Amino acid sequence: MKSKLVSMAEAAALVPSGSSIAIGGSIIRRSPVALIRELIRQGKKDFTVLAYPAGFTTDMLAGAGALKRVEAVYEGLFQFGQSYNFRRGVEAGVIDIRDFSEVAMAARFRAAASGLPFMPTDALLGTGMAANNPEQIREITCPFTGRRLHAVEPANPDFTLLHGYIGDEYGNVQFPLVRDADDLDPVFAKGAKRLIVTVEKIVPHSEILKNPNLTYIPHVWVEAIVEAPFGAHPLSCDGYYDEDEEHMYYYQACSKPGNFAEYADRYIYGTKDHWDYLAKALTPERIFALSAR
Amino acid sequence: MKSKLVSMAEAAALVPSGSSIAIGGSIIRRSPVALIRELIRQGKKDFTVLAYPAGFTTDMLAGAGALKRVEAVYEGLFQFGQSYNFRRGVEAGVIDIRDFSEVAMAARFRAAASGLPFMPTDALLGTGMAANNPEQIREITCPFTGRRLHAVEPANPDFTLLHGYIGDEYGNVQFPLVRDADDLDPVFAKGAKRLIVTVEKIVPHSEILKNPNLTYIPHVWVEAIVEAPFGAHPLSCDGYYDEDEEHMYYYQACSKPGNFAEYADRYIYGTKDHWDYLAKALTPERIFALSAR
Amino acid sequence: MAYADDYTLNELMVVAASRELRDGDLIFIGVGTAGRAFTVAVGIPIAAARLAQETHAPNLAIYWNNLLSPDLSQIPPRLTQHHLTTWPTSAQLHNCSDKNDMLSRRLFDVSFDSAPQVDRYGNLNITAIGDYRHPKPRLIGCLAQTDHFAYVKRPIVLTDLKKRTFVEKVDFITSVGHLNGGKSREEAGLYPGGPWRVITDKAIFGFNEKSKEMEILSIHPGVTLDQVLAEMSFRPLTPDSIPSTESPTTEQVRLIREAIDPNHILLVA
Amino acid sequence: MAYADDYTLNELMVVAASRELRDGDLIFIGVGTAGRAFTVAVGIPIAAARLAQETHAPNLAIYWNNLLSPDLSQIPPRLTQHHLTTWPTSAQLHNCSDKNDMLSRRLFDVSFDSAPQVDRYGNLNITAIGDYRHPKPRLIGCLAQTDHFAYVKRPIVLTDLKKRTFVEKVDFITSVGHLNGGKSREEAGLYPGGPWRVITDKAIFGFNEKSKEMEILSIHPGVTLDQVLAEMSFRPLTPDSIPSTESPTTEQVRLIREAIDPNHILLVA
Repeated sequence: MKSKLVSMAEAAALVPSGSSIAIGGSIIRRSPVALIRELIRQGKKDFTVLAYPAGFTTDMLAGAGALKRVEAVYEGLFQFGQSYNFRRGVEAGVIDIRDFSEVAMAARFRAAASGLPFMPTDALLGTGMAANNPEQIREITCPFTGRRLHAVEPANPDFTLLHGYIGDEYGNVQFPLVRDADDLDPVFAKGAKRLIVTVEKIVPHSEILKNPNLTYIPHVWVEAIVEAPFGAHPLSCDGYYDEDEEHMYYYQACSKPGNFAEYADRYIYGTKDHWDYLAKALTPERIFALSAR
Repeated sequence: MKSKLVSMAEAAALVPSGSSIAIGGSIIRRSPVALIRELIRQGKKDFTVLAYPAGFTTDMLAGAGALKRVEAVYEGLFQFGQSYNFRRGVEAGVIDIRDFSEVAMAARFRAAASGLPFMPTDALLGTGMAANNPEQIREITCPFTGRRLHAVEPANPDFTLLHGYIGDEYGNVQFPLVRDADDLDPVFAKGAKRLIVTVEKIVPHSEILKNPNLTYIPHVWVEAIVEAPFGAHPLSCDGYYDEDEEHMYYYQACSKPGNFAEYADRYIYGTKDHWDYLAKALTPERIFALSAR
Repeated sequence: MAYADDYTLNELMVVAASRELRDGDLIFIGVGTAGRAFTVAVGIPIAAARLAQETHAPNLAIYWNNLLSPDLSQIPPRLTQHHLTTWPTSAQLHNCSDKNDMLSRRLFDVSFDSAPQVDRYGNLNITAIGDYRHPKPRLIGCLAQTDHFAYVKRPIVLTDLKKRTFVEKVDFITSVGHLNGGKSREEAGLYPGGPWRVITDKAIFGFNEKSKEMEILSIHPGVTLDQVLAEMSFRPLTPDSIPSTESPTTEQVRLIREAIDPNHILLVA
Repeated sequence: MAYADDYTLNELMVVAASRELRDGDLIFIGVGTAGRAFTVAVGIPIAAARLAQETHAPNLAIYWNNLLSPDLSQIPPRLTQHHLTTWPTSAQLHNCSDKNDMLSRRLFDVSFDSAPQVDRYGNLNITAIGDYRHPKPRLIGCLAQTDHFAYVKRPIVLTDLKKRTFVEKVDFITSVGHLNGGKSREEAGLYPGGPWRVITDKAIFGFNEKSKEMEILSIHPGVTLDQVLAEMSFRPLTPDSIPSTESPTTEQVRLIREAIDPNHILLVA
């Protein structure tokens, strides 16, 4: 097996401006935040984001003016409120949006994961989403029952960016047994064209061999893997650490009135890499306070 | 939560002759063998079996003259050879057969699990399976790409019969962490209309609460649960016990020349219930020899 | 059975919601943000489900935040990630396909939904106000609320009555209710069903069996019909005689205060 | 690099198969029953994959029996259930959807297949001999062999040469090879590709680029063309000059005997 371990900067360099990217995790959990920060640091832009529920990472890209389009089931920051940077972009007509329900968006990712050119669904009948998106949602008829259905287009992003728990240098990534939802990360991974994974910890391959049933991303799907402790911060990583409420309130205090630049200068452009970010965003005391115990 | 714990006889009594039944597990692993034995003991017949790879249980039903039709990807007994009772039935035109590839059969069960009236697939283009089964396999065209595809009908059996590891009286069934493939058991369960599960061991609900990530069959999907230690014998139950080679060789020695009745008299009709079967088929020494250690 | 004299509006809403739940129901509870939105989307539904379990529906189960049948006698002290991850539950549906499939297979009996726009026929909008391509404001998207109305047997809308919420016609159909009334829902290809009840802070509504228009079922004690109509941009069907919403009993109030939400985790605003 | 004088037919087949494997390949190995069928379906392919890993293809990985990238330096002493369950591996693909999706997404580079009927265009039959509705005999079904030929980039047929196996036209198409030759495969809607090599105990075959008929690529040392043709019910394309299959090297034989299959788990018959 070949080592796929690279630095955060090398991983981000793989993703050109203008790419469509699927971002894993969910709203404020287990998204590859450090990798998104590095994309912004490198000045990448014009992204189309595909997500299940989008959240913090999508809003950061919007704040940085790097977001062209979103296809997802939700955009917001859950208990921290609205996704203000994103909202402003949509309201100004700068960000294109394609809305899907959870069943329908999951069907799109399943189609991609199975290599199918469409997936049937009856979730969107009669909705505004279908009415506004004839490009990706088309009416079909069931050949067995005659029922009216929609075909939805597969979600086939150029890159898939995930944050995970532990992995080896070859790209085998494992779950902890005690965890919250996997969201669609396993489906995203399975359907990925080019998959980049950041993980909390790189472990020896021998550790992976001990619990092969916990491997949800086998090495053969992976192009690059990056070690990034607290790589989802300020979001949570279930089983590892909680969301950083103080940091999120500061983010919203900047974003709500349109001062994302203040946040970005401090935590993105003002930090040279992930380690520098952690040094500026966390103290040892804070790390212990957030850690799951 | 309501207790769904019943005896093997009560569980089998739920399933009328003529039913279509999905049988879980795979060839010689983790099938609900004790439950199938009880169906035969109760004189039930005219079953349509849906399986992923069919195996021992399907062959027993064929031997007992209780099998009308099979829809599956394989029929045989792996290293123990052919599925002789089944074969004779098909060759005589007594058993109807619908062949599907693994990708196509899995698509049928996925359609059922998602409540969809069909699933698209390109696995069967040009095959004899498609040519011989216009009822369940129909040509369609992708509305996005114009590609030729097939629609396959969902697999919607009347009953779904699974064997599992541990469960509580409410029907929550869990995996062990170290295990082989789940086959399609989780998909079968999710798509079941009426689901009966036999398990190696009934545990207190408090045990289930400790590892909710290992619950692959939540109680809300289950109609009845039965405790059946060595319930897959003479097949293996991964993580619990190995296949019983001696027993399988005896089964084949009877079945190959058409003497299934000898086997059945000894181990099915000649045993009054699962405990009686275990007493006749296993000794303590044999139980320890087969147990996974 | 004695009715309580002393109860809060939230307690009344919990009891009203609880009365709509039946033994054996499987209930989908969505996610809420914070403050009142959390209480309406999460707090009241969870309390109602627990109250139903403690009274008339012992075999009722909920799905919330990827937890299927969490032990509602062990509601955690806070709802941060780690408390959710470790909440004792029958199943952690970590594979989101399971939840989606359970929805589209129609395994859920009841869902609770709230929305910034609800119209006469119970269609919901949580996606965009105004022009979809240039909205003001853009809202949160769809989540599973579309799927609830497509598949769940008895969706319940739980939201406060406000003139800008209860509109004649939603700007965007996120969730298909009774569409344009009559048989229009089925004609659009959807399963029969659609929204079942609308529980608000002032009144409870159903939908007319034939026309599918929203109609008042009861008005909360102390609230007048005029106060209800003042908070609606359309006039719902109004029967000649409108009953008063049944008050909570002393036992129901006691259960909510002492057993279900003693630490004020659920009914926060 | 010295060629070995002393090698078995199975070792020759292992080496021949190994030479078809490339670095980085992901290889699907099927299941076999027992005896010769096991050796052909499982033993030779696994040994070939391991040999390739040890020589020219260190980054090759296999999928076998739900194991993705099992550690081939730790082949268990027996292949009963418990040994398979506990074989050290990068991933236990317990969710069979993962394997099926990897197939239909075309992630596999090579598959190994064997069949009781193979025809001129490389179509396979493992389903039924004779009339499909009244077969004699009924065979085992389809397994994933249909999917291999539909999706895998370079399927390899590995089976012994026998007159009743190599037939002009299969009785039933379980796996679509080059169908009726020429462009007929693509015209039926399948991906380009189809069977790549046929490795037998007497010769190795490919398929003519244009007509897609089976053609002899090499004949094993000590075997004559007549002996090959005597075991086939159709006449394959036969170049004027047919090379001899390259013999195993002493190092390859040593690796097979000492490192790969010292306990005769793989090459059993």
